[in-house]
Formats: sequence, C-alpha cells, structure tokens
Amino acid sequence: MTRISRTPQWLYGWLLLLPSAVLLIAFTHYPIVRTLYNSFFTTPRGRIPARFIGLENYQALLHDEIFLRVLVNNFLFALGTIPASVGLALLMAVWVNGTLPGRALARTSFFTPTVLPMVAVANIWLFFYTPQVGILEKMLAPFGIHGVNWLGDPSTVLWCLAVMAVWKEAGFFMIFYLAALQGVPPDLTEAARIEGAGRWYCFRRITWPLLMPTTIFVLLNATINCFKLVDHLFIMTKGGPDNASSLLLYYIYETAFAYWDTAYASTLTVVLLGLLALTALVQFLYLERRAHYR
Amino acid sequence: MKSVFRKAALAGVLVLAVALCLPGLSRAKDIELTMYYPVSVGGPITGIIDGMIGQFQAENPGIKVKAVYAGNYDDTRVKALAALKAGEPVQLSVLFSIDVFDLMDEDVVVPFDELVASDADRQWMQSFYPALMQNGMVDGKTYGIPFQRSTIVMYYNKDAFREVGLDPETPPATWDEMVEMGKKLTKRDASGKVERWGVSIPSTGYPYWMFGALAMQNGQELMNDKGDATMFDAPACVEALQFWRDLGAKHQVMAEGTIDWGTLRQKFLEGATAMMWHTTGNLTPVRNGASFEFGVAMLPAAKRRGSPTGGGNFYVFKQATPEERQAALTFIKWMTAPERTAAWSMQTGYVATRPDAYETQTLRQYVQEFPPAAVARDQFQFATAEFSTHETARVKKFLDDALQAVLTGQKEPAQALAEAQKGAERVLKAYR
Amino acid sequence: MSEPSASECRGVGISLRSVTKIFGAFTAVNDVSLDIAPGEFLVILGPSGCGKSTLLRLVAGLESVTSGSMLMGGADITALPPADRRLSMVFQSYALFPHLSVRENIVFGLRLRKRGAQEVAERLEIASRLLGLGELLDRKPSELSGGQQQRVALGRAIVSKKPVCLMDEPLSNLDAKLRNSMRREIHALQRTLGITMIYVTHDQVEAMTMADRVALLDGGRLVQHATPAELYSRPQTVFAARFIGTPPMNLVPLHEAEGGAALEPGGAVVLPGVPGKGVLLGVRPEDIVLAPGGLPARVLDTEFLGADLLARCALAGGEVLVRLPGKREVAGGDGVRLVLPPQALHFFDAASGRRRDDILCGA
Amino acid sequence: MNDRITRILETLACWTLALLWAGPLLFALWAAFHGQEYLTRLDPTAPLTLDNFAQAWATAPFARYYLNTLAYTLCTLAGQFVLCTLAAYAFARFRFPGRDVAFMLVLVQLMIMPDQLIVENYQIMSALGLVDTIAGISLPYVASAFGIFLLRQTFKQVPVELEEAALVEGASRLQVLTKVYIPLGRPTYLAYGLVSVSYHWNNFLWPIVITNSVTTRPLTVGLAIFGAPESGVHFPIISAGTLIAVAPLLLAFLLFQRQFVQSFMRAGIK
Repeated sequence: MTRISRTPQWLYGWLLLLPSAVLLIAFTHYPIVRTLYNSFFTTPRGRIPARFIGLENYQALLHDEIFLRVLVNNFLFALGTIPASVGLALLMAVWVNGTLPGRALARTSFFTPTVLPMVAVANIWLFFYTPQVGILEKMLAPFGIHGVNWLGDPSTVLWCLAVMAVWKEAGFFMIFYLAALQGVPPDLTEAARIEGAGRWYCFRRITWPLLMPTTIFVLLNATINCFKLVDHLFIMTKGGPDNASSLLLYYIYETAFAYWDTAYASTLTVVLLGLLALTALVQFLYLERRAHYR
Repeated sequence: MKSVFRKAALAGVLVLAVALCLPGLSRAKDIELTMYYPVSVGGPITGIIDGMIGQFQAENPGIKVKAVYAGNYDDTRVKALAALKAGEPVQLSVLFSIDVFDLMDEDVVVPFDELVASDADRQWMQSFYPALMQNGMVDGKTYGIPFQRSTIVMYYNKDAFREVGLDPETPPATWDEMVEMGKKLTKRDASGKVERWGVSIPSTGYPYWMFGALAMQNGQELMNDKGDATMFDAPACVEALQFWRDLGAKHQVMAEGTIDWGTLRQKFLEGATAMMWHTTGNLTPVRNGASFEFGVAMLPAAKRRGSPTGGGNFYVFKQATPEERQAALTFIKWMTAPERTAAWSMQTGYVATRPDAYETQTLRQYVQEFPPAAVARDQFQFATAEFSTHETARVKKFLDDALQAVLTGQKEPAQALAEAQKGAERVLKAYR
Repeated sequence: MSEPSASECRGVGISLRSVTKIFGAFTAVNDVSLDIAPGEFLVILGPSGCGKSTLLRLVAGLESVTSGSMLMGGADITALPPADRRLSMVFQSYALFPHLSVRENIVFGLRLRKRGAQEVAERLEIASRLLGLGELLDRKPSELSGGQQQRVALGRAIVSKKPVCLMDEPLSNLDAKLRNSMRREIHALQRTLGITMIYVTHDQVEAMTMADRVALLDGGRLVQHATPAELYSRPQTVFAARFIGTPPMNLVPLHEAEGGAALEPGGAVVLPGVPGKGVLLGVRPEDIVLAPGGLPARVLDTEFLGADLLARCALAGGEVLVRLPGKREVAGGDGVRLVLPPQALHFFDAASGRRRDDILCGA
Repeated sequence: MNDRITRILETLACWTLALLWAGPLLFALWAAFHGQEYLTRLDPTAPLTLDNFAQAWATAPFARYYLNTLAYTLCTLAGQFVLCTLAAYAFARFRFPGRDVAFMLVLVQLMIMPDQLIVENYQIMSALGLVDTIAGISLPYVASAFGIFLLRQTFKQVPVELEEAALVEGASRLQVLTKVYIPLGRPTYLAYGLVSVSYHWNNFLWPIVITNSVTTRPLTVGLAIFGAPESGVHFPIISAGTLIAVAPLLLAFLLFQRQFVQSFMRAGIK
C-alpha cells in the first residue's frame, strides 16, 4: 500500500491518459480549433500569405449556390435514407429474431452489406444504374419503365444513391434492434399474451416503446452517417450532374483538394461540425430526460 | 491465454514502430528522380511506363527514376502538389496539360526554356505538333512537354451503319449529318424503348472537354491564352450548348440527362449507341472489346471542324536541384524520342505527339494496317488547346455544372452559361 | 372471447389428463394427471428443473402440450390461445412493463379488452385498496421496491377477475421477512376472491402454509398429489420424504436379520417383524425421543436452533439427526439412548423408492 | 388459420427482402466469374471463367494493397488496444483533477471523427512529414474515443474487490491491469477489435486524402482508382477486382458470423 501512496493517484491517472490525450488533441481538438481559426482567413496561395478577413468566408457561404445545394441535398439524403433504413432495420430484426424458417440465412443476407466497403458497393451498384445496359433497366423493362437515366438525371440521382445507402446501412441498424429485442424479457410479451394482446398490439404497446432508446440511438447514428457517407460519390457521380448528388463532406473535399481553397473548406467544415454538434446536443438532452425513468 | 494477449499486444507495438520507420529509407548516390504519373492503376500503361523507365535506366546509368502512379489527372495533381507542399522530393511529373496555370500560381514549375542549353535541345522543343504545345505555353515560355496526349474522336459502329442502310465508310462530317444519321441509327422497339441511340456525347467526368469541341466547331474558343478570361456566354457557345441539348431533347438521337463517361464505352461495345465521342485513349480498349466492325472519325463540323487536345504533359519542378533538372530533361527527351513515341502510341492508343513519329517505319506500318490510329493525327490540324485557366479546377466546375444543368433540363443554355461566366469572372479577375 | 361477469369470477376446476411436454430429446413434463377443484389453492412443488414452471406454462397456454389434454370447468382448453383460457398470471420477474405507470400496468388487460372507463376505474379502485397501492399508481415500476412491484403484479392479476390465477414463484425475489407477510397476503386474497390458484414454488414452507393440496414434481413426473399434512405424514416416495421437512427425514438402510431387521449387517434385531432386505427405514428427526432403553448412540455434534437442539448421532449402521425440544443438555461425545416410536416409522422400498404401507412395525 | 396465412406471407416477405439484400453481391459474383457477353444474360449454362480475376489481379497491385491495408488496420488496432486500455483504466479506476472534463473532451471524438477533419489533419500530417505513410493513415484513429468509452464501461464492471485482492497480493498497478482487467475484458477487446478492423478495412476518405502511392494506398483507395479508369469501365473485371478487395473481410464474416454479429451488438449497446 505504501507504493500507491508514494505515486499520487492523480499523477498515475494522467500518465495513463497521456498517450491518448496527445493524439486526441493533435488530431481532433487542435484541428477543430484550427478549422475555426482558418475560417476567418483567406487561403494562402503560392507566395501570398493568408490574410484575416473576418466573416467574409461566412458571407460567401450564403451566396454560394453550391453550398446551399449540398445542404439541401444532405437534408434530402437524410430524409431518403434515415426513415427507410431504420424502418427496414426494425422489420428485419423482428423477422430474424422470430421463428421464421431460413432466418439465419436472412440474417446473413441482411448484415453482409455492412462489412463491405462503400467503394465496393458503389462499384457494384454503378452497373445497376447504368442506362440501357444496366441491371435496373433490364429488370424494370417488363413493367414498361425504360430509358431512365438514373444517375444522369438530377431528379433521380439522389434517390438512387439513397436506395443504395439504405441497402448498405439497414443491416447495420438491424443489429442494434436485434440486440434490443433480445433484451426484452419474454415475460413481458407473455404477460400481454395472457391478457389477450395480439402480435401487433404487443408490438405497438410493449416492444416499440421498449425499443425507443434503441430507436433514438439508431436515428442519431443514421443522422451522423448521413454527414459522413460520401465514399460512393467518388465512384458514381462525383457529385453531379450539376451538384445534384453532392453532399457537404464531398464539397469540402472538392474545395480543399481540388480547388485548394483550404480557408473556404475550413468554413464549410465549421458548418459540418456545427451540424454534428447539434446532433450531439439532441442526444445529450434526450439522455438527460431519460435519466430519471431508468 | 493471458500470454497470447500480451504477445499480441507486443507484436502490435512492434509493427507500429516498424511502420513508423517505413518512410525515409536511405538514398543511394545516383540521381534519383520521382515522377508522379496519372494512370488509374497499374494495368497496361503502368507496365509500359515501367518498361520504358527500365530501358532508360539501363541506357543512362547514374539516373534512377521512380514513377508514382497516383490516379486520374485530378488526383495526380492533388497528390503532386501536396507532395511538393510537404517538401517531398519530386522532380518531375506528367500532369494534366491544363494544370499549367495552377502550377505556375503555386510557383512550382520551371519553364523548359531555362533548362535547354543546346540548339539541338531547342529544336527538340519545336518538334511537337503545335496544337499539343498550346496548353504548355504561357507568355511565350514552355512549361509542359506533351506526352500522354489525346483528343476527342468519334467512334462508330459500322455494322449499325450497314443495318440502317448508311455507308459505313462515310461517317457524318457535319452536325446536321450527325443528326440525320443519328435519327436513322436510333432504334426503338415496339413499346418505344430505345435499344440503340444514334449518338452519345459523355457529360460526366470531362463535360467541359466535350463542350470545348462543340464550341470550337461552332467557331468559338472558351478562354484566352493568358488563362484569365473565359467566353462561356458568347453566342456561339450558347448555340453549341443548345445543339448539344437538342440532340436529346429535340432530335432524340441521344439519351437525355447526363451520359456517364466511364460506362459509355461499355454501352458502345454492347451496341447501345451507334456513335460515341470519346478520347483517343480508348482506341485500344475498344479495339480489344468490340465484337463488331467499328470506325473512327474526326468530329463533325458546324462552322469548322475542331477538337480540343487533352491529356498529360511533362513538367519539371522548381525544387529540383540543377543536376536533377538536367537528369529530368535527359529523361524527358529520351521518353519523347520519335521511335519511343511511336511505340507508345501503338501500345496505348494515345496519339503520337510529333510528326516524325508517324514517319517511323513501325508506326507507318501500323497506321496502314489500322487506319483509325491516324484519325487523331489528321485531326490535329483542327485541334485547339484544352480548356485551361487560373484555378482551372474551380472555373471548370462552373462550366461543368452549367453544362450538366442544361443537359438535364434544369436551366436554359443562355442563362446557365451566363451564370458560369459570372462565376468564372469572380475567380479570374484576381489574376488580371 | 366472453368476459365473465363478477359472479363468474369464482374459481373453476381444472383437470390435466396425461399432460406431456417434450423439448427435443428432453421430457420436461411426463404424463401428469391432476384434478384441481374450483377455488382450490394448488401448489406445484419441486426442486429446480423438475418441470413445474413448464407445467404452469402449459396450463397458461404459453407452451403447447406434446400430448395429453387440459380441461377447465369441464371444457377442453388444450388448443386455446392463452387469452381465451380465462386465467391470469403472475410471473417470477413480475413482468411489469417498464414504460407504463403502475396504473397503466394494472389496467393493461382491461384497456386491451376495451372495458368501459367506469368499470376500469372501479376495478382499479378495488385492487389498489386490497393491495394498498393507492399512493403508487402514477409511479413507474423502476421507482418501486420489490414488494411494491409484487403487489402491482398481483393487482394486474386481480383486476382481470379471471377464475384462475397462475403464479410462478412470485415471492422468490423478496427478502425473507417480506416473503412471510406476502405469503399470508396472497393466501388471504385467494380466499377472499375464491379463485382457483395454481402456485409454483420450490419452497416447501410456502407449499405447506398456503396450499390446499400440493403437487410434488420430480423429473417431470407427479410424485405425490396430496394435502400438506398428508405429504408430511405419509410421503409416498423417498424423494418426497427427503424433500419435505427441515431437516429432512432420516433414512437408514435396514438389513435382514433373524426375526426382523437390523441396522447393520449381522447386527441385533431392532425392528422385530420387519423384513430387512431392500427396505429403507424413515424417521423424522422430531419423532425420535431420548429415553432410557433406546438404541445406544453417540452424539457427534450439536447445532443450537434456539427452541430446539439438533444433534447428529452415530448409531450402529449409520447416522441420524435428532431434534430435541427444550433445553436438553447434550454435547458432542455424550452417549445417549434413542427411541424410535413405532407409529412414527416409515418404510420404503430401497429399489423403487416407493412407500411400503404393508410393513407395520411391532405388529 | 389466419395466423398460418400471416406466417406464410411473412416468410415470403422476409425471403424476398433477403434475396434483394443478397442480390447485388450475387450479381457481382456472377459478373466476376463470367465473360462480358453474359453480364446481363443470366444464363445458368454460361461457362465459368477466372479470366476476370487474372486480369484484375494483373491490372492493379492488389497484393501490395492487401499488405498496406493489413499494415494500416493492424497498426491502428494495436495502437488502439494499448492506448485505449491505458486511458480507459485511468478513467475507470483513478480519481484525478480534471478527469470528468477530460472524459467529456474524449467523447467529442465520438461525434467528430478524423474523417470530418480532413482539411486540417492533412496539413498537420504534412507538417509532420507523414503524408503518404502508413503511420499517417493510422495515427488519427489510434486514440479512439469509442475504444476508451467501451473499455471504460467494461473496466467499471470489474468488481473493485478483484483489484484490491491483487494489490494485497503484491501486484503493481500495471500488473493489475494486465492480470485482472485485460483478461476480464476479453470479450470487449474481441468486439472492439472486429468493429475496428471492419471500419478501417473499409475506410476510404481519409486514406484517399493522405496516400499518394501504391506503397501506402489501402485496398479501398486502390479499388476506387481501379474502378474509375480514364478510358472507361469494364464491369466483369471491376466486379472481380471488387471481390478481390472485399474477399478477406467477407469470408471472415461468413465464417465467424456469430462473433461478428455479437461483437457489433456488444459494441453498439454500450
């Protein structure tokens, strides 16, 4: 015991934390601060150094049609992917958790897209959407739908990518629901069955409310993912046509690494971080509220 | 089990340590050149380049060249610039011909005029097709030497031409002819589903490039020589864009919406389009993949014929030492010698960059056996510079967006091009 | 589904006919037949894994029988879904819905069956008065103590006014003191309501104190179905003998001897007229008396229980536990004399473990 | 009766959905093993071929990409295990001033990953001279908030008595960590390991920003470049390349499905 008292606890604690702290600060906190700082300057070019311009970059945001477009796109993309993937995930989880024949195979099938890289998924799906020769064209032809330029039409491209994202993500969210469903004591549904509750009633009054924390968790995850998921754009559309499928993070990449306008990219990043922080705040407030019933 | 865990952790730490030491291995005494090269990955071209480098090193002891294949043109520019900014040793690169202004603005390239010493060298600089030199020259100085160069040509399906009673040896020479023939070539089934389009001009990837051709054919360049002004909203441009859109919207010989650059070749090979505009760089893959007889033609004319060049030039970077610069020059001269240019052209389908290459025995024979290989050369007399300005990527983006907006029916040509022009002005006025 | 009127809520009888449940290769319930009278309090008793919970779940309809049938009030319910069986159930974990308040938990079933608001309020009122839940109605289950949660679970069973109530070890999660009072409360409640109760437990005290009759299960089989008194005084098998009573009955193998049975091979006859071969002698510790003239024994050690003293005594042929009331002063090492009163002796067949009522000592 | 019909309908719906979900991958398999001419003609008698794989393998240096991915993934994982273990132990069992604030700051990374800070992180990496190195890809992920959080939860569940018993027996704090906490946290390590490997194996945005050359480029980046050549795409070969890239993780998943699913569950529940 003497040994412990000789090395003070607080020193021990900080020493253990040190390596992680260094890396976290270097690659998370410092960049965040730098991002904010740089957003008030111009981009240094060649021999011209950066110059302080206050809020000019932010004013430029408001007049940047592409920025407004990608923001709206991100919102639509979220709208197209989140409810569908979460809803399907729940359905899958209920099925896979039940007693249907072949459910193990179904679970494999649902979950597999999760372990594939988005780039690979995009490679495969690109051919689905190719007009004239693609799979989708061949599959829909018997229904009289043909000649649709899925990725080349601003009115369809975003939804096509959303469908693909749903395919990729639903299985991932299914896992959380599956875990939650397995955590629901069977007693509860049995008690309800004795009272005469049907499956739907059971689901609506018991399972669904009990899954609420999971749903919130999954929803937040899905929201965050919407801001992170851009890999497929590199393969499929490069954000086109006319920015119809571009998303905020992809625009940041373009601005930073194709136009080398790092200051403006920082400004865009600040917006992205703001959105993520907002999501975090929602989660935090929700958890606060939930705290006194658990 | 505990010890397994500990060993695993230990191994992990070791691997990490080794990985941290991986970069920066010792350098030999030879002059080492690092060259960024735009090719997607390995594949035939990597092999060819590596083979050429090997031969060069054998003939020039004391100079080592390392090629870094960094993806497409945009990726490679990004990577090369990043490496330069980070102070990595990079002495030369093959980069997009149109990156010249950006490279100058970043103050990283050195003009070849400063490198050459002898008259022979100066003569070498004059030996390339003038059309290919345009993009490399700024203010009378030469910053880029053409190497992996291409232009747009029209591939067409001769079997399809025969099928609808057109002469397979007479491809369309004007816009009107292209529309007329396109109408004949467009095939629909009973339900109205299009089985084959007449013509396809890709509008993702490099829409500005295709548009450069259309505008030129309509008698209009897109930018000035100094790269600080664009002419997007010129009436001839609006007209050209209107024509492009009309191919789909009015004449219905082309699919509406954007047409994907990457998958277009597949569609052509599957017979889903009778004609396609594409890079000459596609010649060899099309030749290998086509199950029908195909032809290659010059792009049709409106007021004149025209096609922008494209592709990559050699650049030498300022941060190279004088010895490295000379070594780089030696390498570039070697790479662009007529016989190697000829071999390169035959292997890849890219154009030979100098007339005397076409005079070599091998290439002359090749062209005789495979006439399409000469189309690009023949087109050079009508060729112009590819679109290139200061902050090219960004200015290009304004144009690309406008083109796609029009092709997808979001905007009218005049309005879209006026907006693009406004955007370009905003960026470019800083450079005047 | 017909909702019984208030008067119908009096208990109904239940009959199990050769009920068997097989899970894969495992037979959980093996050919159990039982009759439960209307308003009877039946306790299904047995060690863990004996199939008692499964049997209860079969009655509830949460599992389907592999073979056999079940009748309730004379009607076959074997194939009915749980909701149509006119029964309520209290789970070991109480199965309270964590997201619903106490009130909502209690009236869950009534709401489900769309009972009128007034009726719901009345029944809730009665149940909460009976169980003293008035203050707690708006709380969430997680804000209640174990005992309170238990009451809510009971409340849910009461308001449904079903003629049969099933309880699956409802007191096992409570501490000893609370268990005593809840036991009494449940018993009183069942008497008041007059419902038929099937109550599963592994605790013999609960069984003995509450049951009208006990069904003792072992390895999925019904070992004995009898009143607590009978179960205690006439255990039908060695298993029953060992399971009931604290400490359990002493069981000593007998040996054949000339004219009776001996405690050790070739020993003296201690039980004249009793066939010794293949017979186990059973005697409860509290029935053994210390008296002169008994069998000689030596006290090995003692355990002080307050009112009683438990003495482990070595007897020829084995050990027995003796429960000595009052302040008998014996200590380890003492020699004592043990008398086994003939009327308190039980005999079992050593091979089958069955009770042998044909043997009478001293006859 | 009604129940049975519902059940049959549900089974059919479930199977349909499962087929839809398996479809794209099955199609990729089809495309990769058949010639160009069978790309959209799903003729079961079509001859199988490995040509596409041979060509894909010859076209891109996949072996090198594998090596890079493996190095990057394992380095990251090893670093994460060590650093997160130490930090989690500190948060779980030590009291020190600023602990709660520090923990909050760690959690920031749960929301804002290095993937969103590409612009600044790239500049930091070039300042450190780590552009185009395996370490450059790895480092931003090595101190992982997720890992710290997960392990802290696990360590907190270890009864303090175990640590006290070990201390009484004369173990040092570090020995307590290696002899008590780490062995008891094994399931968490496995879960976190699988999640981390899948994440980094599939990671794309940061690697494409930070790598320049074949010698560092991981599979995903190689695949992206492979999939979008200048002259146009050839789907059978791309499918083959795609399968080559995803094969190890996919096979591992199919073989150890239970562990994967449970790990993702465990990591997700927190």
